[in-house]
Amino acid sequence: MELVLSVSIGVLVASGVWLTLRPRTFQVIIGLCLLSYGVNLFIFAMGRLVEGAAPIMPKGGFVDPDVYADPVPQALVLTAIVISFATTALFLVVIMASRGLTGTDHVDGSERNP
Amino acid sequence: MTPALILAWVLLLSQVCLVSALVLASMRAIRGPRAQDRVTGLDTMYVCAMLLMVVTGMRQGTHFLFEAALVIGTLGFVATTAMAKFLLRGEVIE
Amino acid sequence: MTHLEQLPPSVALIIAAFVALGSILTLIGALGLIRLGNFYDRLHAPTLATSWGAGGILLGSVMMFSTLGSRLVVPELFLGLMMLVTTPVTLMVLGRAALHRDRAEGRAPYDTLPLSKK
Amino acid sequence: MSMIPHPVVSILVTILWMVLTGFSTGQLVLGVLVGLIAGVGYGRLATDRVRLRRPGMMLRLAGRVALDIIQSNYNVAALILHDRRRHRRKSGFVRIPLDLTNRNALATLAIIVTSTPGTAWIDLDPDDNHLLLHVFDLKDEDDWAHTIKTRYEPLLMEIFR
Amino acid sequence: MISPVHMIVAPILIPLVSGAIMLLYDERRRRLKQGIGLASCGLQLVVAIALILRAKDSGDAVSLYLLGDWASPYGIVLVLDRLSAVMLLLGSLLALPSLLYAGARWHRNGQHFGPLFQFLLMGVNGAFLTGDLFNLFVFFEVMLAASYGLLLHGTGRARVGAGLHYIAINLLAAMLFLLGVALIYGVTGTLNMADLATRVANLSAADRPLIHAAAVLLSGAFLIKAAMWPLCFWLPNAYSAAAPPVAAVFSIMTKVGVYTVIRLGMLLFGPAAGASSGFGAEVLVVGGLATIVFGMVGVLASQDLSRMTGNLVLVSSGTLLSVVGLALEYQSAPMLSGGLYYMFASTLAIAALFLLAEPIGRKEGGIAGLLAVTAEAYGLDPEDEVATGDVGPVIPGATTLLGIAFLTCVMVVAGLPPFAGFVGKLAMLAPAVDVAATLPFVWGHWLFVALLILSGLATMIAMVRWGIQSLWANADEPPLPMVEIASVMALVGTLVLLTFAAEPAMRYLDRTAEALTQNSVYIGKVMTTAPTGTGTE
Amino acid sequence: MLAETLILLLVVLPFLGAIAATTMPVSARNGEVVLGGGVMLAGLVALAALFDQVSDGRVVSRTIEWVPSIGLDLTLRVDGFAWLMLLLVFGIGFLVVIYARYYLSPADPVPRFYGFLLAFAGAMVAMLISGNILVMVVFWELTSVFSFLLIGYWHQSAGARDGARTALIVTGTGGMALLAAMILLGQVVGSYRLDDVLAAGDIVRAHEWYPWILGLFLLGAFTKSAQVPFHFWLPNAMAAPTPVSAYLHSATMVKAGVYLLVRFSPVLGGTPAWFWIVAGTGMATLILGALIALYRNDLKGLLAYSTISHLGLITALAGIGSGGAIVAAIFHILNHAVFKASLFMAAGIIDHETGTRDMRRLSGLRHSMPRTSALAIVAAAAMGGVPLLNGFLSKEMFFAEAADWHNGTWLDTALPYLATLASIFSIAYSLRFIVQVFFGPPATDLPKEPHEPAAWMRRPVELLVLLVLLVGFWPAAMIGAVLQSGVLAVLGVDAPYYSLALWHGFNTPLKMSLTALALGTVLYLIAAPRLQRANEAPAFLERLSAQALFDRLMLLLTRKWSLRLYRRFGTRHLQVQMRLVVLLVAAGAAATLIDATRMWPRGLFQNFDITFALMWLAGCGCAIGAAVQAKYHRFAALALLGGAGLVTAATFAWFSAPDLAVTQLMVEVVTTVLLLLGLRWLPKRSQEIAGDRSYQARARRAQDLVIASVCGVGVASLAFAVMTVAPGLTIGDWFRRNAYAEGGGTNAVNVILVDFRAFDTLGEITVLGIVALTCYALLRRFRPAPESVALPSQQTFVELPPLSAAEAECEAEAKASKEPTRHDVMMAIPSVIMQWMFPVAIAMSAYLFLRGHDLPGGGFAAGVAFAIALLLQYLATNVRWIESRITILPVRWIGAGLLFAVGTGAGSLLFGYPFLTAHAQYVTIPLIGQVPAATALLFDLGVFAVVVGATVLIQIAIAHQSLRSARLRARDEAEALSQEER
Ligand code: NA
Ligand code: NA
Repeated sequence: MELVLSVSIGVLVASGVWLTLRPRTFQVIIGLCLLSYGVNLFIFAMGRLVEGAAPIMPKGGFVDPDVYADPVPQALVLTAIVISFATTALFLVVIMASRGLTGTDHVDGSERNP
Repeated sequence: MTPALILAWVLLLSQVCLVSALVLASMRAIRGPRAQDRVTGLDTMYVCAMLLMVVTGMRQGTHFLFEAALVIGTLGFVATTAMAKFLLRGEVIE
Repeated sequence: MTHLEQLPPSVALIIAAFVALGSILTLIGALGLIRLGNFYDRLHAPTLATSWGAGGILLGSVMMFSTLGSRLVVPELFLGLMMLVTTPVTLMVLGRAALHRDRAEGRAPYDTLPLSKK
Repeated sequence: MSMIPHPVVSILVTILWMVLTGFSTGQLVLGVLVGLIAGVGYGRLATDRVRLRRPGMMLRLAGRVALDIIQSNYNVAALILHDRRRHRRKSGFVRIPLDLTNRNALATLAIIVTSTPGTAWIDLDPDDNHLLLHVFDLKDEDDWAHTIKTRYEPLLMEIFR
Repeated sequence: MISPVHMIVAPILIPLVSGAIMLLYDERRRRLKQGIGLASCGLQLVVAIALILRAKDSGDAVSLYLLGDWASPYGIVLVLDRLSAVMLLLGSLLALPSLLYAGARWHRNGQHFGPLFQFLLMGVNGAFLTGDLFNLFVFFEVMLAASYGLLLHGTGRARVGAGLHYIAINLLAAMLFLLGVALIYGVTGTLNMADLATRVANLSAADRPLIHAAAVLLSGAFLIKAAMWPLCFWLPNAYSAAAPPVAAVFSIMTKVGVYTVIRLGMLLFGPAAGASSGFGAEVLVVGGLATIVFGMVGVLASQDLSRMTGNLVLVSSGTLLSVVGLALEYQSAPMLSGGLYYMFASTLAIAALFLLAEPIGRKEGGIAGLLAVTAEAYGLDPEDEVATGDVGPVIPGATTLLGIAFLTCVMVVAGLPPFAGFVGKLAMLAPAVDVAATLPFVWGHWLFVALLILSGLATMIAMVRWGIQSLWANADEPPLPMVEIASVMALVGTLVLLTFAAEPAMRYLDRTAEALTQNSVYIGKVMTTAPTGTGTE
Repeated sequence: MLAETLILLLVVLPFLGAIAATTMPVSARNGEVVLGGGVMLAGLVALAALFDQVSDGRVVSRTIEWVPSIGLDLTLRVDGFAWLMLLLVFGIGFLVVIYARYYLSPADPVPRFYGFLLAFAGAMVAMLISGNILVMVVFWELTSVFSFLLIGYWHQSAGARDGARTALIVTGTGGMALLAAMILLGQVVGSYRLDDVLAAGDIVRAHEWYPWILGLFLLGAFTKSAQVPFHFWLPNAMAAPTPVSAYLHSATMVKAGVYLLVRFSPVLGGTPAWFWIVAGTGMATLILGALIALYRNDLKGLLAYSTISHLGLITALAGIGSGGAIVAAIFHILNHAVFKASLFMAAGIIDHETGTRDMRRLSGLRHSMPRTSALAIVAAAAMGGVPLLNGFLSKEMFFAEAADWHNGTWLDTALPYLATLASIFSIAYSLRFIVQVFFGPPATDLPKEPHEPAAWMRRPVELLVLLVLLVGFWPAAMIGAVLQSGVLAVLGVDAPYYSLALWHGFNTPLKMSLTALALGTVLYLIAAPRLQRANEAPAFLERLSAQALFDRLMLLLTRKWSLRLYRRFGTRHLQVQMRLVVLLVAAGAAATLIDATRMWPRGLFQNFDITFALMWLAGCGCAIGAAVQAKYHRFAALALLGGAGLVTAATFAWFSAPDLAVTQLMVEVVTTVLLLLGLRWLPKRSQEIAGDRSYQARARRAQDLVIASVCGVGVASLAFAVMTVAPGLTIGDWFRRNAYAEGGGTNAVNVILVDFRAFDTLGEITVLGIVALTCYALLRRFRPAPESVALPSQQTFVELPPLSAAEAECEAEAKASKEPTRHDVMMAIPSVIMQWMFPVAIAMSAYLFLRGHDLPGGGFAAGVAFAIALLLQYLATNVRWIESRITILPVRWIGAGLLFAVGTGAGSLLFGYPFLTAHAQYVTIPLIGQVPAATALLFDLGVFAVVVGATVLIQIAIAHQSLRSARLRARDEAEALSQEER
């Protein structure tokens, strides 16, 4: 599991990074989305992987923390998801505006001079 | 072989089936060739993932994954429908 | 003792049957998605998964959790209904879009031509 | 605007709520509340009242559809698995004239047709109310027209009258 | 009666509430919104002063606020110490004049200026106050999100182009931040900065490299914000493209980056950090010095004031980063206090220069020129109003006033006596030489001394050249609304005040710096403060 | 006590005067004179009162604290030498104030002039009497600044602007160097107090930093007093009004440099380095200045170079550094100030009355301006060093030192000859000044008819020339005491014996003087005709002009080099910046991890699960597919992104994070719709991008692929390294234990979000709100690219037959009534089902909201669900149709939601608990049973509102663009139609 998830995080991050280094705005935004998947999974992985142990507690009594997944990374990922959603939306609007104002979808607002 | 064991095996196999279905659907999404094929692929991926969550929940004996499945089942179609509408009309909201 | 062992054997077997049916149908649907030759044919493949594919698995789930919790747990039915209702929306729009695109590119399937009434 | 613009919708939502959350008094109260809100929400969008009649017919329809779906599941699954002999199967479009005009009924028909493996609702011609259907295994066009017109349409016309 | 203890959370809540209230009114109620905004900024200033006094008076000068009344390493805590109090004061000192200035015309140049401005302040203040690493991320994002909006305020090609780069880079930075925080949690199991500091000190040898890697990831995020070369190229473009009041208030944002570097650097890698002590100090020194050089070259190479000022931001950042690096490396508090003083002065002056750029530039084209700049924004929408017309009373003798303000600011940023900039530079130079005298072969200090002086020189050369061209070569009096010059003068006045009050300020900052290098008080306070009661029954 | 008050007064008065002066009305010329003169007179009176207390080497001082913690205190310290300099500042200042009254024209804004002048005087005074070497630098720099402002007084003239800029840059640079020198000096001595520094000469000279201190110090002193090669700013500064030249550029400011040399000669002097640099520079300046002065045609230019030359003389004396030399230096500071100020004023009168300062045009002024001529001739003679005038005396002292003092170097041997040579030149230029301006036939083509100036304009000159004569005749009586106290202040017990007598016999200095006088006259006679036509400098100097060098340096510095460097070490390309960020961080992280044992792979295939691996096979395939397709097939990339997101969500579900799965899925849906909405405005890419297959482009892609892979591997191995080691004690344990007991909810994640760490959530929803507002604001002025304005091609292709006239009418009617149009019919049946889903989705939203605290769900999920429900309705029909039925005010939702969340959190303040303290309880309601009633639920309601508002606002803002662009199209069509009609 750990291996598969690590490799997957790596693939997401690598694709994301590769795309964010590209010159077209849409590539960058897709890249940022992929990157945020990778990062979110990374945060999540920091709580270690547990199957069938959602952090939903019994009502009262002794609670053994080790039986449940760590809720902290999950809470962090939730916040991160929301924030990356918001910023993706904003970035999208900005690339729309940039496309409209410059007539190109190059990140620099003008085509690279050969 | 007890029924419980059989069920365990069936659930495992079911997971394998569903994941294989997911992989096949993703192949359609990746290969295309046309945009509508990709959307069909993605739509199927959604269904497979949803069923996978249900089966995983059954295997793990937890019902907490059901919400995730429910969200896919109820609202997941909005994404693919929007894509389809984009293909149909060139814009999602007119 | 796992939760599966808590199930009565007969129930376990029925659940197994439903789940097996559902997942195999789903797999076949996905297989169709890959194997079928044109888009309109492929359009039919996912419905295998959303009709009895999902139905089998969800019924299995209902049985399992109702038995385990010894009370009726049926939200799966809601989910199944939703699958039934929502999947066609995507497929209808998608089929319409495909037809529209094909027509726009002048490669409409011949047998749809009557629609254009020309 | 009335408090309960769409009783049918509100009741259906309440039932769905109960299905979703479990059957208890508390959930019933909540479900009714949610159902009312949902009804009001629907009322803002749809001006025509949703009417459902003849619960018996509804059950008959449901049974018929369930059976049809089971059967076509088998058919289509088989066809997919044996698709190497592709030449024996011919898929294609069928145009079927419909008498149904109620949009809710039409939508229900669309769901039935599309959810059934092997048939896919593509379009409804607004001018002459012809349905364009894609059929996975098209042996006889009239056969499909017949199925729709006899198996589903009359029931739907009764239910959504 | 609400206890004054809650004043610590006020700098976050005041802007949040006032911003939210503004959203309840539509865009036509601009005057009301501006009024709410000014009231909020004024209140923040009052609170900041009160907090400074509190931090000054209280014995150990660290006050804790347990949000939700949860015990310290678990819940989120706000920590008010001398450093955060100073930063809050700086922020509110910038905010009030900038907002006032915006009231002349800029806030009408687009939508939702008022709320965005308040939310920016909320983010900035939150970043200064929070004692929790992830909460810091959240406030960073609040600040950044608002800054995106403010940068794009008024749109136009330049702003959107710069904004695109700014946002892309900051989104990447946010990813780094998240990776870093997550890694820290994964290894240490905590998010509270003080708790983290104690855990870092006791890390096993196997875990330590991971924490260092996390620190590298985090510093990527912070140093982008603090604009360290070579992560700083977005800054001059973005700041010079932004509307003047926006650029002015942005000058606090690089300081947020610097603040986090100081806070986390001193806390996690201070003298008590065991094997991690002084981690990354060399990078800060080298990067800071490189930033000074780059900013200096940029100031010389720039042709217009806002871009020059943008590069001055780099010089200021570079100076601070190298000071922090040197302080981290040699535990030298005096230099740090000088750096803080310099930061205070240079930030205010830079803000004033951003505000000045536009009225002085107006000499060349007048209102028409202003319109030409933003004309591309007015195209499509008939409902869009053109931001001209009523700008309030215009004052005579504009050139003289602008000249005085400009010269004062130049003297501050160049470190020319007698203003605060000089005092700040001196307060860094003397200890730097001091350290260099006691330790042989410390090239970092000598280089720092040389660059500090050279950068002042370059600033003077470039700014004087520009000022002469713009203020002296053109005989026209620019139209200068009272509100605009009043806000500039408020900043200049603050600078003068800072010069006169240099001694109390330096004494306060000396203690600030000492507390930073001796972080046990901070950690102890955070780890021992108990909740007021049980939050639940 | 009185003395201490007086010295404070000396500093404060001019500054107060300056403030008062600037506040006077623009035309208050007389008022300004009274004010300025009053200040100067008061200064003189105070000086007079102080003299007794500083005369025999005593010092009066007083300390005012400024920033003692960094050694900055305003120690005011007056000794004989400072007193002597102050005499110049106030004395000549007094005369200049009066002179300027008549010099300035009524059009000149006098408040600014007098304000700056008095402020300069204040800075100068403060510099002279500051007993703290850092504060000395402070005021030193201030004199530069005020000098800058005064030179630029007539800023309409380009010359004034250039002159001011050059002066500030050169002297300001020197000032910075001086600051560095003083800091080092203070470090070496251990104190910034002047007294301590002056007493620590031996320590300083022995210190390893001495060369640095000396170099920086001299840079400061030389730039200020215009020593070669930094002299060029002074002639340019002549663009200043003449009173300024007379005051700053002859008598006071330029003397600050030599003042400093003399003052610090006991500390830094006496070493070979000092001698060679200071005396060498001084001599070079002396000779070059005199030589160039000879060539200048401009009266003020001549005087400026003469000033440079005389400053060189004083510098040379300081360089020699013997007791006699110091005496001569101090004496010459005084003498030069007196005759040069009078000459400048005279030149100003000539300029004022004739309209020109060009010696080639001036001639025979003795006829029209006899009194002025007489005065100027006497002063010029003193400048040339003619006997019986004050300049002669100090020059003789210099000659004596040059001839008598020895240290055995070649420079020492050459000194007498060089001094004589310089004197020859100075005689020649003085003669040129006298002969060409005042003698010869009266000039005919002057801009103005020359006549004597107003009497009061001449009075200052008269007074100064009187001093020239009096000092020349009775030096000891006139100036002996002052000079003696100055010398004592500098040299203390080492002060030499000297005589101020007129006649010392026919000695070497006199011989040198006479030789110079004779040869100078001869030189003038030979050179005069050529000088009329020559350039303004000797040819070799013209080529080697420091001014040209400076200008070139500035150009290179501020244009070429800086721009080149800036471009070389900076970039404006986003790609490069992103690459740098990634590379730097990756390299830094790699460096820290290089020997991390925990990073070594172990247990690779533990817990390997084939299904999970297969799932990620699909996920990774989608991710890589998206990366490949994003350039040319955006839609495909979008679909594949959805696939990757789906697998991510499934992973969350798999590993016990149902809340994450739910949220991720819903956000996924909204993001997809958003990106689709955006795609509308990024037209389909039908052509290949130019150069996309070029070698460079491929190389860039490959390079980035390597970088990206490194990052991927790095993050993956970090994740693996952490995941495979069990966590220690985390704060998560506490949350798990206390979620129910303390937080009152069973869903620990939700309890964290709305209670334990609700502050994060508050920030998070604020971010969402902010972003929505920004999107909205930006889109209000969105301008689509021209090719995007058109209707999408899908809609221009009509598969249905053209409308008949009647049908078209129906269509128009339908549009007007906001009913679905014929085009909407394509979506007719699907949209019915979508409408059915509205109540269901509302129920879903309620379901997710109510379950949140105990089970997966929560305010955020509910909000997004609700937003999706609305979105679906937009999808089903169109904007106008929906908005005519449902009124949503998303901005208010955001505002209200934020206020609600804050309000809930602030409620606890009323009960004395900190912000966001939650109160949780299960309430038993009849029929329903136990219901969780936590304030956290209310907080979640705020979250819900913000999420709905923000999500809807963003989507709608983008969606509205289609509407706007339709309006735009309609307008364009109407315009095209009306043009056709025309
Ligand atoms: Na679906
Ligand atoms: Na079907």
